[in-house]
Formats: sequence, C-alpha cells, structure tokens
Amino acid sequence: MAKMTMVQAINLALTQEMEKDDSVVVLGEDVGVDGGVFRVTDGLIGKFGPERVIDTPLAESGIAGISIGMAVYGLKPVCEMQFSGFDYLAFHQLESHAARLRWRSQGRFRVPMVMRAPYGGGVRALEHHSESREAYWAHTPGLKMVIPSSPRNARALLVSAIRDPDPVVFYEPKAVYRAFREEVPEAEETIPIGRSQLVREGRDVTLISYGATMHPVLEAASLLKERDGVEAEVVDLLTVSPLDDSLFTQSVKKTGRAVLVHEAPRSFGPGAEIVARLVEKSFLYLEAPIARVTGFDVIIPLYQREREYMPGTERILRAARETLSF
Amino acid sequence: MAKMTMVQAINLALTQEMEKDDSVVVLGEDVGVDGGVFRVTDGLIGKFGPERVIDTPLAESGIAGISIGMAVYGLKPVCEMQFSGFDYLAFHQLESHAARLRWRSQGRFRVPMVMRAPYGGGVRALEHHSESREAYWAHTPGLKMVIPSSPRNARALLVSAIRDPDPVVFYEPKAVYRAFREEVPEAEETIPIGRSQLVREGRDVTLISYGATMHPVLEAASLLKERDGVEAEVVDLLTVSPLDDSLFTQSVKKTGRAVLVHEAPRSFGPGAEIVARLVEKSFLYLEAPIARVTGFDVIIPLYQREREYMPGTERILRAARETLSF
Amino acid sequence: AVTASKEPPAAAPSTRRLARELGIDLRQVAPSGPGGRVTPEDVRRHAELQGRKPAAPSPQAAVAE
Amino acid sequence: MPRKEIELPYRVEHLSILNENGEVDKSLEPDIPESLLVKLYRAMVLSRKFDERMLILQRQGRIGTFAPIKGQEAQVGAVALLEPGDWLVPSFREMPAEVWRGKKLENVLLLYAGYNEGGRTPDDLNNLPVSIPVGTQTLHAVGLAYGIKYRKGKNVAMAFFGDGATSEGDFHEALNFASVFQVPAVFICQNNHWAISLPRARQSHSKTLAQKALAYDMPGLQVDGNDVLAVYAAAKEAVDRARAGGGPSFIESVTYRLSMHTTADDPKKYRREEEVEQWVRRDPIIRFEKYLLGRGLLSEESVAGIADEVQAEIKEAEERWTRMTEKPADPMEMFDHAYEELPPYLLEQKEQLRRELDAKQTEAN
Amino acid sequence: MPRKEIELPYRVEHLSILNENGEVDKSLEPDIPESLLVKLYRAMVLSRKFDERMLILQRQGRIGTFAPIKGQEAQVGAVALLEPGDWLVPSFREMPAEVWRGKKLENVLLLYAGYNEGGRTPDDLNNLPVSIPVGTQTLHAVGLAYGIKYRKGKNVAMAFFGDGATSEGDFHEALNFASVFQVPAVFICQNNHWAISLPRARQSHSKTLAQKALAYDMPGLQVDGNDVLAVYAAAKEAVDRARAGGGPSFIESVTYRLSMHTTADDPKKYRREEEVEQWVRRDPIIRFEKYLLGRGLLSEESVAGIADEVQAEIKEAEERWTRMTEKPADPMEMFDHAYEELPPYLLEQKEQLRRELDAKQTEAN
Ligand SMILES: Cc1ncc(C[n+]2csc(CCOP(=O)(O)OP(=O)(O)O)c2C)c(N)n1
Ligand SMILES: Cc1ncc(C[n+]2csc(CCOP(=O)(O)OP(=O)(O)O)c2C)c(N)n1
Ligand SMILES: [Mg+2]
Ligand SMILES: [Mg+2]
Ligand SMILES: [Mg+2]
Repeated sequence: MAKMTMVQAINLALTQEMEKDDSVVVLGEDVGVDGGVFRVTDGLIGKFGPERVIDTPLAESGIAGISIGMAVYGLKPVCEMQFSGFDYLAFHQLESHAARLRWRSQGRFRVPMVMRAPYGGGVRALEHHSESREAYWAHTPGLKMVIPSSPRNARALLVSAIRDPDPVVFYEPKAVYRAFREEVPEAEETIPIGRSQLVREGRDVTLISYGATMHPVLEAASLLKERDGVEAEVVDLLTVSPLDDSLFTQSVKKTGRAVLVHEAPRSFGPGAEIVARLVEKSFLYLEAPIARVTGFDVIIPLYQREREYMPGTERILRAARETLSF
Repeated sequence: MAKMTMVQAINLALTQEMEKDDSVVVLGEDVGVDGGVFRVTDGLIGKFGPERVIDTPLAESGIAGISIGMAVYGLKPVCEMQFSGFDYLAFHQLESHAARLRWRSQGRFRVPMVMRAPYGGGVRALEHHSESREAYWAHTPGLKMVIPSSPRNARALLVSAIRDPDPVVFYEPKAVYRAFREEVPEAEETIPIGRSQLVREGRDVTLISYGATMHPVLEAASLLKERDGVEAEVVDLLTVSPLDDSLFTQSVKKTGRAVLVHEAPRSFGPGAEIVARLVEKSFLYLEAPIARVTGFDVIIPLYQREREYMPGTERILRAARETLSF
Repeated sequence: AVTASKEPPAAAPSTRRLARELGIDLRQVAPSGPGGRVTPEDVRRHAELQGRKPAAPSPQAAVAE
Repeated sequence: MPRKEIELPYRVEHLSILNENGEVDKSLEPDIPESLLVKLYRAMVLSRKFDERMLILQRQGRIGTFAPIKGQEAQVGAVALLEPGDWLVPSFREMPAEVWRGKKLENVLLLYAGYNEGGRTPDDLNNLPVSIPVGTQTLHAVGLAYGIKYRKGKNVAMAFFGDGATSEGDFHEALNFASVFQVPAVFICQNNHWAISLPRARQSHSKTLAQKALAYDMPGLQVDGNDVLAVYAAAKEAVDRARAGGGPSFIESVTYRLSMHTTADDPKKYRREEEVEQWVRRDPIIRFEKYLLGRGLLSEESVAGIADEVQAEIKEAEERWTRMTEKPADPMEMFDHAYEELPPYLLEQKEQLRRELDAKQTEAN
Repeated sequence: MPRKEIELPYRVEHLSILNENGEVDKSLEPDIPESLLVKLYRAMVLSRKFDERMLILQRQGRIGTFAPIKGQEAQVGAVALLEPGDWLVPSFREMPAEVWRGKKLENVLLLYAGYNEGGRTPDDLNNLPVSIPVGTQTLHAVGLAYGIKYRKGKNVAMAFFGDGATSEGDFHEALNFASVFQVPAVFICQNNHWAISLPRARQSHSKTLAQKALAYDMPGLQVDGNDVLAVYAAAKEAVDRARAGGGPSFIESVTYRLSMHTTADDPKKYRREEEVEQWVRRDPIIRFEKYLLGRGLLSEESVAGIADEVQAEIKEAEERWTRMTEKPADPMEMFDHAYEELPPYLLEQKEQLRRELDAKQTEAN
C-alpha cells in the first residue's frame, strides 16, 4: 500500500498491465519521452521501450484510427487524447469503427482499446482544456464510458478497461489528478465496468455524481449532516455508460429525493438520463422534482469565471435543500 | 400554393433565399452538377452557377471548416453533409469553432452557417445511412439543432435557419423526403427556431416527437381516438435545441401523462432531456411514468431488421396504453 | 386507522399534489392501488374520513380513474 | 544563402505493361505462374458476371443499394500478392478483391439485401469487413501493420480506397503515420476518375494522385489500373518492400468506373457517354483475355468454359442465399455483437423487443 | 508502355537571404522601405520583451499558462505584407503577428489571465482570435479566401500553424480545398522543430515540410524563418500571387522555439541544451540588428532607444491590464455571446446564476 495521487495510480495500472501482458501498448501525443503532459505515462518508455510507448504525430483521428487497427490485430492499445477537448477530431473513428467493428464483422473482430483523456475544469487552463462532454460517448452504442473519481478507483477501473474486450472511453478528472492522495494497494485490484458504488449511506436524499464532482458532492453531504442534520446517500456512478441504474433507483425508492451533479452542460447531458431512469424505475417514490446541478449550457468560460460555472459545494447544497423542502 | 415533397420544399427554400440574398451559397459533396444524392439541390447550379453552388472535394471537416470561414467573412453558407452518419468527421469544426467563434471573439465575429444533413432510417440503406444522433448537436452549447417533419415546416424552418445569425444544424428526415406531398405557399413563410408546435389537441396523454417519427406518432394518436376513445395531444418540437419546453410542460400539466418518441438510441438520447424538463416543470402533475419510445441502444441494424428497431405506430400505441392504464 | 409507516408510500407525483392540497400525510393513507400504491381516490377517501372537504376531482384525475 | 532547389528522395513514375490491345512490354512483364494468370482471369470474369447479376437483382428489388465494380476487376492483381495471414482492408468497391480473398458470394448478397450477417468475413483469412465512411479505413491498415511490425511478423496490410478518399484528412494521417512508423502497409488508391459526380480533376488540383506520396517521402507509383499485369507488378514491388521491412508504399491505380456510383445514382447527370466509351475500349478483362489467348493460356473453348463455370458458381451462390433468406431475419439478432456481454439495460431492451414480437405473434394467431 | 517518370509542375526550393552574421545575399535582398525595416525590428524587439515579461508574470501567478514565442519573432515579416482588409488566421503562437496587426498587449494579458475579454481582436482589422485546436484554423482561412474570391476582392487570408499541425487531417483538407478552388490563401507553417516533445523528424518522415505542397500542385517554398528578410520575400511572393488571382501558396518557415512549449512544459525532458544553443546563435533579432546597423538604419543609440520605448509600452499596457482586472470579472458575462439572442432556457440559467450571486452577496453582507 502506498499513498498515491490519481496520476500515480493510473501510472501504476498502466505499468502493471504492461508488465503482465505484452499486447498492451500506450500511444499518443507526448506520452513517451515526455511522459505525457500530465506525467501520467511518466517512466513507461524507459521500462517498455518506444515500440510499446509510442510518441505519435499530432493527429487525433490518426491515433484513434491506428488504435482500432492495433486492437483488431490483437494488441490492447491504450491511447491518450491530450485533452478531452480534442477528442472530437477522432469522433468518427470511435463512432463509426471502434463501436461497430465487432457488430459489423458479426463477432469476428473485436476492438479492445482504451481511449484515455483528461477532462473537466478547475486547473486554470486555456480554452478547450476544461470541457466535460462525456454524454457524447455515453450516447454512442458500442462504446463504454468510464470516469473514476479517486486514485484507487481510477487504478482499478483502468485495469478493467484495459482488459475489457470492447472499446472503453476513459475520462480522467484532471482536477483530481494531484488534488489528494489515497492508499492504493500494490496488488492487483479491479472494479467491474458498469457497476456504481454507494459511497455514503443516508435516507433523506440521494446525491448522484461521478468524476471530479464527487468531491463537492461529498463535501455537501457532510455539510448537510453537520448543518441541517440531513442524511444524504451518495452514489458514485464510476461508469457513465453502460449506466448502472440499480443502485440509484433503489436509493431513491428509499429517499424519494435526488440531486444529480455533473460539470457537463445541463441540456441533453448525462443527468437527463439519470432523471429518465428514475422516472422509469422509481416513479411512485419520487417526492420532489429531481434537481440537476450542472454546468450551464454555455461554453465553459476561461478560468476567471470558471468557479461560478462549476457545480460547486454551495450550489449542490442549495439544490439539496430545495429538494428536501419541496 | 403547390403540393410538394419535402425535397422540393427544401429546394424552394434554398432557391428563394439564394434569389433574395447573394451571400447565400450552397456547398457539399455532389450538391452541384448532380443536384445532391437526394436531389435536394437539384437545379440550383443552373440558376446560380458553380461559384454559389459548390461541388467540394470529399472531406466533411473541410466542408464544415470552410463554411465557418465563409460565414465569418459574411457569407451565409448552407453546407450539406451527404448523410448525417458522416457528419462526425466534421464534429470538431462544429464544436470547437462554429459554436464558439462568436463567444471567442466577444461578439466580433458570427458564424451564420447552416449544416444540412439527411438523417434517420426507413429507406433500405447501407450502414451509416440511417443514424439519428441529433443529441450530439443538441448537447453542444453554441449550436442550434432543428428537425422538420413535413414539407411545409421544412421550408419555413430552413428559411429561418439560413437567416439565423448563429450556426444551425438542420437534420432532414429522409424517410419523409418523398413520403408525401403538402401544400407549400409560394410566398415567403418562416417558423421561428426554438418554438414547438401543437399539432393535435387532446386531454388524456401528450405525445412528443419531431422529424420522421411525427408520422407514426400522429397515426398512433388517430388510432388511440378510434380504438380507445383516447384524446392524445401531440407536440412537434421542430427545434430540438434550444428546446422549447413551454408547450409540452403545459400540455402535461393538463394530461398528466407523456410519451416521447424518437429514432435515436434511448440512453442519453433527446428524450431524456424532455423527461428531465417535465420533471422540473410539471412534476406535481405527473400521473404516470413518462414513456420513452425510441431506437434501441444498439447500432441500427441493416434494413431487414430496421422495422423492429424503429419506434413505429404499434410500439407508440402500446406505450401510450401502458401509460394511460398505469 | 392506519399507523404512520416508516416506509415511504408509493404514489404518483400528482397524487402527492392532491395530498398536499388537502393537507394530508400520505403515510397515513391506506393504499388500494396496484402494487400497494396510494391512489387519488385513497387520498380523497382519507380526507373524507378525516372530515376534511374533498377537493372536486380534477378533470385529468377523472380520466385516470 | 541562395535560393536553391531541394533534392527529394523520390520521383513519381507511371507503370503500364499490357496495352489496350493486349500487347505486352516484354521488358516489364512480371513473372507470374501460368496457373495464377488463369486464376486471375477467372476471378475477373466472375467479378464482372456477379456484378451484372447483382444489378439485375437490385432492379428486381431483391437486394438494396450496392456499388457496382464494373471496370475495376484488375484489382485482383493486387490481392493476388496477399498470403492468408496478410490483412485486406477494403472500402465498399472491392468485391473482386474480397471474393478473391474468400468472401462468399452469398455473403455479398446478404449484405446488400440488408442482413447484418453479410458482414461476416472468412474465419481463416484476415479481411476486414466493408468500410463505408470514405478514407477512414486507411488508418486501420496502419494499426494492423503496426501490430505486424511489433510482433516481428512478415505479413502486410493492404488498404483500398478511391480517388475521393484522398481528400479526407484520415488518408493524410494514415500515410503520415505509416511513413513515420515505417510499417508494412500498402495503400492502393483505385482512381476510377469519379467520386460520385465529382471528377478526379476537381477532387485534387494535382496532376496525379501518386505524387501525394511525396508529401511523406513514401514511394509512390502510378499504374494503369486496367492492366492486371501492371497492377500485379506494382503491388509486388510494394508488398515485397513491406515484407522486407522497407516500409509503406502508395499506388495510384488508374481505372474507371464503367457503371453507376451506386444503384441509386444516375451518371448521365454528370458525365458524357463518350468518356465512358473511351474507357470501355480499355476494358481490363478484354485485354487480359487477348494476352492469355496470345500466350496460349486460354483458348476459345476455355474462355467459354470459364464463363459457364462462373455462371454456375453465381447461380449456386444465389440459391444458397435464397435459402438463407427464406425465413425472415430474426430481429433479436440486432442485440448480438453489440458488446461481448450485454449490459443490464440492453438485456432489458432485448426483453422488451422479445415481448413485442411475442405479442405480435399472439395477435397474428 | 514503359515505366516512365511523371513531370510535376513544381519543385521545392529553399530561400535564405540574411545569414546568422547579418550578411545579406544582395541578389535576393527584398526592396523594403527603410521605415518598414525599422518598424519590423521594433516589432520583433517588442515581441521578445513582452514574451519575457509574460514569463515573469506567469511565474508570479499573475497570468496562467501561455505559449512563449521566443525565437519566432521574424514571423512579423510575413504579416507586414497584409493590408487592413486582409485576414490573419493565427494559431496560439503568433503573438508577434497579432500585435503587429493591432492586437492590444493588455488583451493578450487578459486572455492568458483567464478573461474571456482577451479574445477581442481589433474592430478595424480582420484578425481571427487565437485558435487552439491544432491545424483546424487552416480551413477557416480557406473559407475566408473563398469569400474574398466570391466577392472579387483583392484581399488575402494568411494562416499560421506549426510543424505539428501538418500532421492533422484538417491541414491536408485545407491545402486541398485551397488549391482546388484556387483561392487567395497563404499558408505559413512555423516549423519550430518541436511539437511539444515531438521533434520535427518524427512528425513527418519527409525531408521537408515544404514538399507537402507538391501533393496539391501548390507552390511550396522553404524559407529561413529566422531571417526576416527571407520571410518577407517569401510572403511577398505568395501574397502577390494570391492578390493577382494566382491561387494559394505554402511556406515552410524554418525557425526554432527557444523557450518552453508552454509554461506548463519542461523542455529539458526531451531536448538537449546544445541544440538550443545552436539556435540561440541563429537568433532572428540579432542578425537583423546587425544588418540594420550595417545599413545605418540603426545606431547604438536608436537600439537602446527602441529598447526603452518598448519597455515603456509594455509597462503601460500592463498598467492598463492591472486596472482592468482590479474588479473581479463579472461572472454573468459567461452568458454573453453564446448566441445573438439568448433562448429561454439560457435566460433561466442566467437568472439562476444571478440569484446565486445575489444570495452570496447577501450572505457576505
Ligand atoms: C466520409 C464519407 N463521406 C461521404 C460518403 C458518401 N459517399 C459514398 S461513396 C462517395 C464517393 C467516393 O468516391 P471515391 O473515394 O472515389 O470511391 P468510389 O466510389 O469512386 O469507388 C461518397 C461521397 C461516405 N460514404 N463517407
Ligand atoms: C487538435 C489538438 N491536439 C492537441 C493539442 C495539444 N497541443 C497544443 S500545442 C501542441 C503541439 C503543437 O505543435 P506545433 O503545431 O508544432 O506548434 P507549436 O506548439 O510548436 O507552435 C499540442 C499537441 C491541441 N491544442 N490541439
Ligand atoms: Mg472514385
Ligand atoms: Mg479529420
Ligand atoms: Mg512546432
């Protein structure tokens, strides 16, 4: 056991999987010699050489497209998009091929690739470096969309993603990258993809989130307890798609109230699907409208205004209280 | 007044806008000499010449990207993606530039472009030719997403889209292209973008849809009346984003029940947002869970299985009855 | 009489609205609907038992019944 | 500090061996076993006849939209170089290449008749399925070739695509990645002069497509794509180079689409009949037949015999296909192959469809 | 039917006029008005000093991440050809070009300090704002140039991008569209040898980037990008050609990024100090200064004077910027410019934010 940042934990997952399985290769812009612009792949090229830790030319569609070919060949490519705000350049490769080749070939070929990308705001970055658009991928049949929230679950989920026989988009909350350390066991640990987690028990209201916003959510849950005596139950989705609705619909049957939190723009965002599932599966138990605490439907502003854009603790608290007092 | 197919009505909109305003130009693959693979732009090159009706090389990002430049210059480009299944290749140009240049330049530049694309199934087509992924665009701040359902509203909406000072993605239901004719006035007609329409009044249940699925929806509404004596109210969104929730939330306050219909995959699809808005704005009036009648969350199958994939009249009827008898 | 149950009662939001309007605690109402659901009728009956003036059934509630 | 020309490592050449009259340039004639020559001829005839048959089936409404290959049969000269472990990465106009590589005719029919099952490619050969988004599959070939190189294999990945595809960004990224990584990939551009209605000259302002290889310091060769000997020779050079670790190559194969773009297309809208006639005279099958007759590898009888044989083969495939499609396709199949394991929400949706179908069944009874 | 070389219309040349010691090739020396020469020098010095100042501000935490331009100041030689109505389409490393074209220093600071307001470009000049997604802006230049041609204007659109950008599909599509439509676009690749940690040699397997123009039958020229005279001469040729209706051109400007990629980058991880030192000796400002001193257009005093002047200019801009940022940015602004008219749901969201801010205000009081 060692206390690690998320960056280190992801690096551990990559290192161990590469040690175990020589079909795992890492590729992307600056992932080799430079160790990635966030140092997530630091040291890998030294351990595994430039054929397995591949510095590619600057072309996202190229990176995704060759990853698909590699995966069909039998490798397990883990490609990096330097920021999620640039993975749109590879959108068609994911939608039209990664997601479809198993189906198109009637099961003859598989695409066991992972596309990693740091996402989300909070790091004083330039335009295009703070986006949260996981809904695009979650709406795409044939893909899986995973977002960890802590060093330990990032490591365990990435191991599962690498071993998954289908393509996984893996968004890493860059605001969490170095925000805190957590014990991460040296020994192998996996979390099944498509399974959410109860991270706090409660009976008054259910808070549902994933990724970077888990932290303000947990803070809000503590404050609700402290200040209002309210017991909030908290669900961490971990996988956005395939969405595990068993836990949160169960929880809302108990609490009757739900608050969803994500940085992504609100309209047609991930939260809407959670509302829809709740309406489908917990309808008769809903005591109040389900609140969505999200980014606004505008381009995320440059960093001077980012705090007001983001669904922070205060906004979550306010929404929970409104829901509770409905 | 003349009875027209949707193809002819769109052609009329283009012709009249081009006659009125020489900043309107049309571009895309095969839109010129060939008149478009669906003949939507037929005859335009003869009337307006190859500088205004531009056959481009085969590159979607190129088409969208130069349209952005043209629009910033002061033209009003109407570009065509041959099928919506190929517009993903231009995704980043729309997301990263069309949607943002007004904002990025603090209002100094505008991008008054329209990106047209035929979408949806039902025409016995090959892979990638039947998709319905309007949610991608609807979730993108800075864009508008419009989908007409009939010749007349297609014409009126396209005129508005061309005149709109902001970028509009305009999906045309190819299953409707030649399915029927409708009176379309010769004289100018517009429908404001961002406004939905009540197309049938009723008090028992609200059916909400847009585009190609408006037709099975209206058929289901008739059958509900005929067979069950049920009065269904029907809302045609016309604009998917900015989503006009005033009409349908009002309607559901009256009916207490709603069925949403779209071809797009269900999860994280457009219907989820409608559910979320209903929960936000009509919560206390809901008498039954809101039903989503949609495509399944798989790649739309080749045409032998397409009928079973699609949200047809029967499936809508069944959902409406379940909702009514909840 | 029904004792207040700890379990939250099942009821559609519209039924909850009716209960709110009548000032009735849904947990006190005996459910008669499918799957143990409290129906608008249950709420009205309960209101009458409590001696409160039942609201005129709304048109949409009439359809639902 | 002058203004001086930069010497580049490659020049662009044009290769042609067999002319329109079946006359061969002896100095360039490739060394191809006689049996292979006849096999190539047979494959081209089969492709032509099958294409013609599909057009009839399409006009009868028995299959849907498809992309005829008439005039482009000499592509088999390129795939003839491939070994079973090699990878074929086709677009949507490589029926001849796919069939050469073991794709069953009935599967071709299934695909165009709207059956997902038509996507199946032979289990024992490395053929990717048909790829429709223009140009995008070129990158898959690079990834496959990377895999080969990584595993120190001797195989190659051969990608096909059209003249239109050279305009797509993915084509550029593929050639760049392939040359940077020096992987065993062979890019074969079927320049059939048209991308639907856009003539080659307006697809690119460049004199040739072959010269695009210069942008990547990659060997680029333009070849008469209706000359199966030249196609073979060009592909052999590229495949040999790739197998020997010499990296990727680009071949522009100049051919012509004699038929419509797809059965939904009317070429009269955009091209002159005279142009087509010119190219009819350059038919790849006729000149190759003349050559083989001249070499005594074919005779009038064997030509007729082959024609009969392929017709029979097509008929049998059609019969198998007809039997395969007698029962309606099982709609439940749409959930197969979405993922290796269906997640719960898809199991629910599958169950929903099952209930719907059962209800329909009950109503019908 | 031989194997024969295809003659191509263009060759690739290298142009260099002013060497590292400030010696000029008289035969190539462009005819530049003396006042313009001094203006170019001053702009280069201003860019250098402003860049250095921004690095300090970044290290003090007063601005966020930015992309230093040190070593690439000779780019002003290209924009010097532009008239007000011409279009500048920059990437994110064209501060010198943008400032030449009227961009206020305080706006540069605002942008990097996280203020949306920094995106503002001068109202009276056609400069697009900074574009970050690599290579994608090249297409906008083509669209702008199309507009110019369509309106029969005499303007040009000049796009800047890096060596890394040449790998992106959009770069390829832009060059292809520009040459097919023969629009007045000038593409200037700032080959600064690095794309973050990837050296130019591994960005493309090609000997030069200039040769990529051959793929489009477009004139391509490689120029010493640290030689402002050569940059000017090359750009003049391209701009003149574009204005005269001669279509697009591609210029590879060979320069060097002397500093880090961005302030978040540590170049020691991937490149040797000796390489950097080599390029320090090729500094574009020093050699130009020598040349101007030699021509008597500068003196020791005027050099010092200019240095003082630009420092004062920077200081004043910084003061204006400081004043502009004294009050915190109004968060409500994030809704401005989303659309020309805010749709109802955005008005609701704006109202929500207003309420939140008011509540916070109340709590604070
Ligand atoms: C990315 C993409 N855009 C558009 C289309 C529609 N489309 C299908 S084939 C075709 C023309 C292809 O031309 P070319 O590459 O020359 O191949 P050919 O059809 O001549 O074999 C077009 C535009 C497509 N399939 N994919
Ligand atoms: C599409 C895209 N991918 C990745 C990035 C991240 N990124 C920013 S700059 C850069 C390198 C750019 O290299 P080059 O084009 O040579 O320009 P330079 O930075 O050297 O000026 C990268 C990878 C980006 N901004 N856009
Ligand atoms: Mg073609
Ligand atoms: Mg691209
Ligand atoms: Mg660079």
